[in-house]
Amino acid sequence: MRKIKKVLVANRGEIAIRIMKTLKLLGIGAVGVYSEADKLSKHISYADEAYHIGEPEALKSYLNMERIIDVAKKANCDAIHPGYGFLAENHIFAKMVEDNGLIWVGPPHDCMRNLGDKINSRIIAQKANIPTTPGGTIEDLDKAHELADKLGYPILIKASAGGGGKGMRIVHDSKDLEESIKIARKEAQAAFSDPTVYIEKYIEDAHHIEIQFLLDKFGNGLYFPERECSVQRRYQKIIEESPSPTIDRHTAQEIGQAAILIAKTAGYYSAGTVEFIYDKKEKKYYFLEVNARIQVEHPVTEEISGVDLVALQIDIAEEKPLEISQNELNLRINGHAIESRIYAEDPDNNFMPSIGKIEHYREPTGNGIRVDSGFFKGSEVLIHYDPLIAKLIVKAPNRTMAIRKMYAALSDYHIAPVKTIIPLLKNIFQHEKFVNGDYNTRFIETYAADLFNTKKDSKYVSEAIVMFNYLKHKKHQAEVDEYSQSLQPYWDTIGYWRG
Amino acid sequence: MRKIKKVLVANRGEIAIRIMKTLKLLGIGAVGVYSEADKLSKHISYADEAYHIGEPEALKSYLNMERIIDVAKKANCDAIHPGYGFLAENHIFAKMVEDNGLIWVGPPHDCMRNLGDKINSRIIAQKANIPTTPGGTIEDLDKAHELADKLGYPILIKASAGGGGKGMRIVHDSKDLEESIKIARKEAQAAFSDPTVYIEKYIEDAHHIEIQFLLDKFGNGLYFPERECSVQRRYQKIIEESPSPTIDRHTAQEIGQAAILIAKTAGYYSAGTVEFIYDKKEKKYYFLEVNARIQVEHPVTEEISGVDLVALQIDIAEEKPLEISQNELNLRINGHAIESRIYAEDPDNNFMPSIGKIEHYREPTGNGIRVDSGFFKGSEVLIHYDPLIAKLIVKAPNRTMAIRKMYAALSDYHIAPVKTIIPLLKNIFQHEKFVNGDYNTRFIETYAADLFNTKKDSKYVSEAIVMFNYLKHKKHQAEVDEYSQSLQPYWDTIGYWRG
Amino acid sequence: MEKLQVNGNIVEYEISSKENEFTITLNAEKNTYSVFAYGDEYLLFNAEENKFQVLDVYRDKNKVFLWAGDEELLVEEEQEDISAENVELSENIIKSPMPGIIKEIKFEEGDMVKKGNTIIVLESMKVLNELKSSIDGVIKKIHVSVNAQVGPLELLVEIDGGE
Amino acid sequence: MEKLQVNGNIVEYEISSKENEFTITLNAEKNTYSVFAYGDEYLLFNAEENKFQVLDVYRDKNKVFLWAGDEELLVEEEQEDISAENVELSENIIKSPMPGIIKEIKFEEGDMVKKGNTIIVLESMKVLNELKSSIDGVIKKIHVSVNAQVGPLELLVEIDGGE
Repeated sequence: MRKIKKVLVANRGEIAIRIMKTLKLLGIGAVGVYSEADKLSKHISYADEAYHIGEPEALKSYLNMERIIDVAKKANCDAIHPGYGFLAENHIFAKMVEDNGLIWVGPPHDCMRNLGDKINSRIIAQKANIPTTPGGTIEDLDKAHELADKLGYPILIKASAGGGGKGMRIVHDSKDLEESIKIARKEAQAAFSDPTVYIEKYIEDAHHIEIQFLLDKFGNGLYFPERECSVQRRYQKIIEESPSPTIDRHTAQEIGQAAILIAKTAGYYSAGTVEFIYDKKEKKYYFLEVNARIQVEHPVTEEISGVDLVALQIDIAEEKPLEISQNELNLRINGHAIESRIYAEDPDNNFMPSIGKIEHYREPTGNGIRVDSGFFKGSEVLIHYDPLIAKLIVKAPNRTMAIRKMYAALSDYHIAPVKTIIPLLKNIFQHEKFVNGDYNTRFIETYAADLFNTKKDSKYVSEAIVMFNYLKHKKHQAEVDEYSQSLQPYWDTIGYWRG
Repeated sequence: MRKIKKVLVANRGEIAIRIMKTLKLLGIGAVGVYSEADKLSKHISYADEAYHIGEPEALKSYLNMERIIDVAKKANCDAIHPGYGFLAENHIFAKMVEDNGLIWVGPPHDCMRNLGDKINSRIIAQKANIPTTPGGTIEDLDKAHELADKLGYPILIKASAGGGGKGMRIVHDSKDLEESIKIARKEAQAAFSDPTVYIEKYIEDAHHIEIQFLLDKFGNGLYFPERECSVQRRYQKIIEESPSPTIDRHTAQEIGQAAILIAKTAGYYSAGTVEFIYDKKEKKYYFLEVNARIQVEHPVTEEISGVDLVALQIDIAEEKPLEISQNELNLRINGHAIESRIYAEDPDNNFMPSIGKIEHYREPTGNGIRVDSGFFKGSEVLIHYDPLIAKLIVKAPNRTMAIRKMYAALSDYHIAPVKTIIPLLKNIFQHEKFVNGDYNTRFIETYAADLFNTKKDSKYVSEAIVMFNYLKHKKHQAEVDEYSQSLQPYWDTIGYWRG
Repeated sequence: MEKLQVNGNIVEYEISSKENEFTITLNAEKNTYSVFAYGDEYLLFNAEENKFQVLDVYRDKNKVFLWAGDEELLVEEEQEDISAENVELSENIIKSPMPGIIKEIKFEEGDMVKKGNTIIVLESMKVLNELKSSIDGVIKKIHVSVNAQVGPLELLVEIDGGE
Repeated sequence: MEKLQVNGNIVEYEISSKENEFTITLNAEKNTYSVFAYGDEYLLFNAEENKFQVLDVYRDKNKVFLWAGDEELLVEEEQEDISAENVELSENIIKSPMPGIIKEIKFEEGDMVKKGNTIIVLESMKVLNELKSSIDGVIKKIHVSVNAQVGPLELLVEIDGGE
């Protein structure tokens, strides 16, 4: 065992805040970093100390490995927590951290290297006798055509170093294969500095099911109830829920045990997630990849289990053993949790990112409503980073109540003038298919007609017009008031202001 | 089984809101009521419909039984939920509700009558072989002196119809006995329309331990882990936590089973709480009273168990059986929860209520932080009602983390210019004795010197002065800006405002 | 009659007010609302029907965003619809659909292109977006170079349709 | 030197400013802070020490309430201490310590009372409060009657101490 006293959080936005909050609860010092563009961003106020690390461009700040390690040493940190994104799955950085005598709050770097390569991680899963999706590597274009033909179109091209849909392409026709591989390679290069891509069978009734797990350094493992993350746009999740409405408890247990097996085979410790594709028609699951980091959607698991995953990451990094058994964990699970990702994107305009200043910002509050946010009134949605404003998580005794709570909470989430996907999310939580738990990864495209551009008649037209006129009046009145007030400036009677 | 479709919530403030929120999650209509003074109070916006029921004085509005039942019938409600306080434990009202063909969301009225009388409830507990505190009724002054002398001073005088410290007096000397009985009788009459008081032994190292329980109409019962509510001022709780740091798990189970036994003996159904006094020195517990209602501090139990107690009250009122077993409940309990009551009182001035308008109001937010509040910016703390602004509840994996989370949340709770007990609460959560779980019902008086009027040197004097000067400057600047803006009123160019 | 756009639809109404009381006639229906400050929001009370509605608002110049119940509404002063004249233009030009960085320009000025050809690859928030030609034609002018950072709706490429 | 009261203590300081930058000298220590809007709060950045502090504020006339870290501060323009002259008076009168309703008046004008005698029972928020005499004396004047509603710090009873 070793004691961590001060942690540098090498991230920004909601995840930096979420990590720092737990550090405070543990009595551990939190050191923040920020780019030039983040000088006034929300996360720095949660740090005990914060350091400027470079230009807005991520490469020159949040991806600047040397600079971050320098800051960690200068600030006398004994550990680095990478959050998700940026350097979180960079095994070179993880090694560099340890070579500099700092603790890496995450899995072993060699394990990260092996799992980070998707092709390699498939081999690890196969070694553990866990099924992987049919597919293979791309040696040359002819072989790629051969493999794609054998699997049958549509097929998927995926980045070997990838994640989050970056570098992923769906190909419907062999004539598009070459161009798609090219684009995917470029995207992969841009996002992960590694152009390797591979081909996978595309499953029609596919469900994205994933298992959060924990492994300590003594071989004790815990798997949590599955999260279903099938509601996606641009191959990126926007809604996650746990438990899944798709699979039964027996399958959940089977997949959970498979996850632990894969992680152990890979020599993993810390928190991680194994992603699976579940073919509902065939009732089969396939290993997809391991996310060797804390995930965006980890709060869903926290809400139904009562654990603090970041605190447990710290425990494991401090070489403490896990304290509860799988059976104890299973029995304490209760209720249903859902997460909505609040992206600054215009859902009615092909999810075009909506850049700019948030002038009006009001978060929902209440029992069982959790908002993990990196923004407040006056924050700028910046071009340089992910347009995730916040994660809205609800917990309720059952799925029906959770969906209603989510719908009410989304209605109470007021953001302007930046556009967000809240209107789309509200439509989803009112959609019969979603409410019935009958959705797969193609949900959004299948029901696009119901979900987008659905302007209903308003119930509040009179009220809205009255309010518009009232505000006009008030504005006018305020000017009159301010004017008369300025004639007798109570506050400034002493008038000693020096410019 | 019967289905409830629309509920009148016969209450105001945070508890009315909390109940209405659950009704919405259950798809049940919520009808609100409000007094003249509450026309613009927060709770009405959570109702689907709201009705004016009379003058500010509670007797003419929230205690106006006929009026409330009239509204319920007019609005086509099929049930009434009383919350806590006001009519919640009024068995006459409960009967009137049922006589009018409405469902009472609470225990049977005859059971309420029996338990509402504290003297009678002691007899019920004794019948169930549960120990009660030594003491007895007051037949005449001589007998009272005799009994008090036998028990030994100090003794307690308590209202038989009472609760919440009203009508309760501690008597240290026999010369004060007569006057104290007189005062207590008056207070009891004022608060409960019943002047009956009785005498109880005063326990020195006393802990207030209580058990939340549920009983359905089929005899199925559940008890929850104990709440410790020993931190009190004026005999009223200000902090509650669960589990208690005072008793061990074996005792908790014993007291839990005792609670169920008493409730069953009384013929109870719905949610309720059995209060006990735990004598730490003697390791003995004594039955105190049954609270035949939902309690202020019920969220503490919800947070560690994941249940929604109001939803379960509705289930029971709908004649559904409880769905989980005691064993399942025991195994799902996890973590630690604490509640702080945010009263509008000046702790440094003998808890004088602080009446007036809340001009600045900022609630803490975050994972595991729950604020059940009846107020917002612009709300008035009114003389007519309880000065409870809100309840701040935190949940964390363990007690240490929960205390730290509470301290941070209290620091983030900003209310002005109305005074609150937040400064006192912060001192408590930093007090070594509280942090070590070493406190009893006399905690606040014992450590008054540490807890009150403790002005520490500020770390932020420079920053505060800079801010003061900045605001002065800004005010001045705003006036100049508004003035120049009023010369070119962009918004009002059309100028068609009609007064 | 006065006019406003509510959620893009033009609404005609009559309104009069006295202090905080507003009487509005809309679709031949007359309602009176009292407006009160309510926390950071507003409460509109319709005494006649004993109905109230809480509204959160944000005013951005001559637009007002409102949130009421489960709805978000946009109220604007009536505006000329200027989109019509842009329709034709959009055929011949490629604008940036969002801010980003030009990662690749696949043609040069003078090159012939077909409808559907990818002309520009724009990276925004780490995703590569292919901007395609919507007509057959010849590249007339390229206004950007590789690695240039562009704002939203910036003119990137002009294509001569040959008409 | 300028003066302010911070948490009741008088503080002397010097300050100068340029745009949003403030230089303050306090106890011979000089610090420069830049002030930024930060959500609904403010952020003060001390570039020299690379330290920042978030402050929430509320201004009530010439008082400012501030919240910084785990502290709540009150900054006021320096005021004359007027409490001294009230001390003596308070001996001879009973004021309502809080708003409430007079439930009982135990004496009449002209009655002799002893220090510690309960004179008035005031009900506030359902709790009965006994207001006692702090001197021996004679009830000079009773300003209220039973069931009267009184505000905070209203004069209820005058007692003649006999000096």
